[in-house]
Amino acid sequence: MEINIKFFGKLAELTGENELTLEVPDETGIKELEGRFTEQYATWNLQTYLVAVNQNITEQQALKNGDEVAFLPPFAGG
Amino acid sequence: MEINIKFFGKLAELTGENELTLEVPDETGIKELEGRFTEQYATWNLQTYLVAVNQNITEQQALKNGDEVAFLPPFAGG
Amino acid sequence: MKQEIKNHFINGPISSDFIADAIKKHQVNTAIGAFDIFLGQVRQDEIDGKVVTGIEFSAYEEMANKELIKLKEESLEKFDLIEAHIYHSLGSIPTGEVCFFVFTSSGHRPAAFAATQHMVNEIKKRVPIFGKEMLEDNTHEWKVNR
Amino acid sequence: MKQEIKNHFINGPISSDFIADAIKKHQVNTAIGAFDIFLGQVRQDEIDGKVVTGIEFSAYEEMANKELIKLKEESLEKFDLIEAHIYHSLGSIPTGEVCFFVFTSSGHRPAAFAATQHMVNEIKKRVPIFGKEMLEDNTHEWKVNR
Repeated sequence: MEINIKFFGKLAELTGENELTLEVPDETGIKELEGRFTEQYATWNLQTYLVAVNQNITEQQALKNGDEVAFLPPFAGG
Repeated sequence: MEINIKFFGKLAELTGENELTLEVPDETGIKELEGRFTEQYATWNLQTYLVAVNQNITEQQALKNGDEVAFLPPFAGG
Repeated sequence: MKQEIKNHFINGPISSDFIADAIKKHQVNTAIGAFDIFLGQVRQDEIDGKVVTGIEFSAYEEMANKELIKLKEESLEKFDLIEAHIYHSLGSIPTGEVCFFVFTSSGHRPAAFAATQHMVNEIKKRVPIFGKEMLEDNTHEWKVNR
Repeated sequence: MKQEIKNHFINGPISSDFIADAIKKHQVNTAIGAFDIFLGQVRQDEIDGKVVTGIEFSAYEEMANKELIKLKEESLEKFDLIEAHIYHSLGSIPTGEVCFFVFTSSGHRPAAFAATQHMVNEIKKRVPIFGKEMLEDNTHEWKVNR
């Protein structure tokens, strides 16, 4: 299935990407994406972030085809 | 002695005066002024007000020559 | 940055340009992180079924100015403020116009929030300003803060 | 008078003219007696002895706009508000410039005061806006709301 990934702020800086589209196995969840990023990007596992799926913050793990998964570092608005 | 009287808001309307200078006996206090206004102005004794002497709100009665005595109806600023 | 403005009174309504200028003028201080601005506007209330068309404000100006300076100094001391300003209209203010403007700034937001509220509440209680509510039938009522 | 502005973001600093226009535009409602306006300004802080020269803001805009609309609707319901507006800057905002503007109006002052504070606090917690603090030596730090 296809997952759209978004990185913001410090995580966009760390990965060098704002957006990625990944083709992943059907059973892939948030944990599998995090495992992949930990291997791919140095210091990923030291980062603090929330995860939003389709623009809602969630702790749910499962993903489905076409989901938009955003990794959100600490907020700094205001 | 000479006392400068100021009326504001509803009291200026009631008395028809913003300012008065009164020549009064030396022992005159706030109470004597109020007695005088009660006789002079209909409904004076029904009014709610604070008294300021030389621009400070006070409950003190005594006055001295040259004092500025203001009669202040309820505040409406803001 | 403690700035003393002796005359807090403005004849007629307070314009949005006046408010914008006040913001612009005080923005230069780079220690400021937060502004809180309160505006009081003349409401088209009904009194005994009659519509209010405006308020005519008057004040015991010398005493009011002293009291406002005291209140600003108190507030600058009590809260962690950088600046504090107060303006009030005198004369006839039609409904829908701003008659009261309180402006505070601070490094962080809690001080500005707390100080603006404190100043607005205290002005209503402590400062000799009087208001005649003008009604549609050309009668009036004297306004009383509660 | 519930008015939905879908785009809460402004590129660059929020000018005092923009703020004045917002006041002017919303003043026409004669049920309004009180406005409370919060402005957030970029502070010239020091981080590890280095002076902050500005903040570069970015946002997850689609999610942030949804969250801001939800927050306004919640606030209009929870408080006795007439209007509520929120604007935030994106891009590079130098110190001494306004980057955040929250504006509420109500019949009487307690609602506007309470709602503006609530909205400011919630935005800091709930809305995905990110800030890079630019330092004088051209390094940067990622800002974190506490």
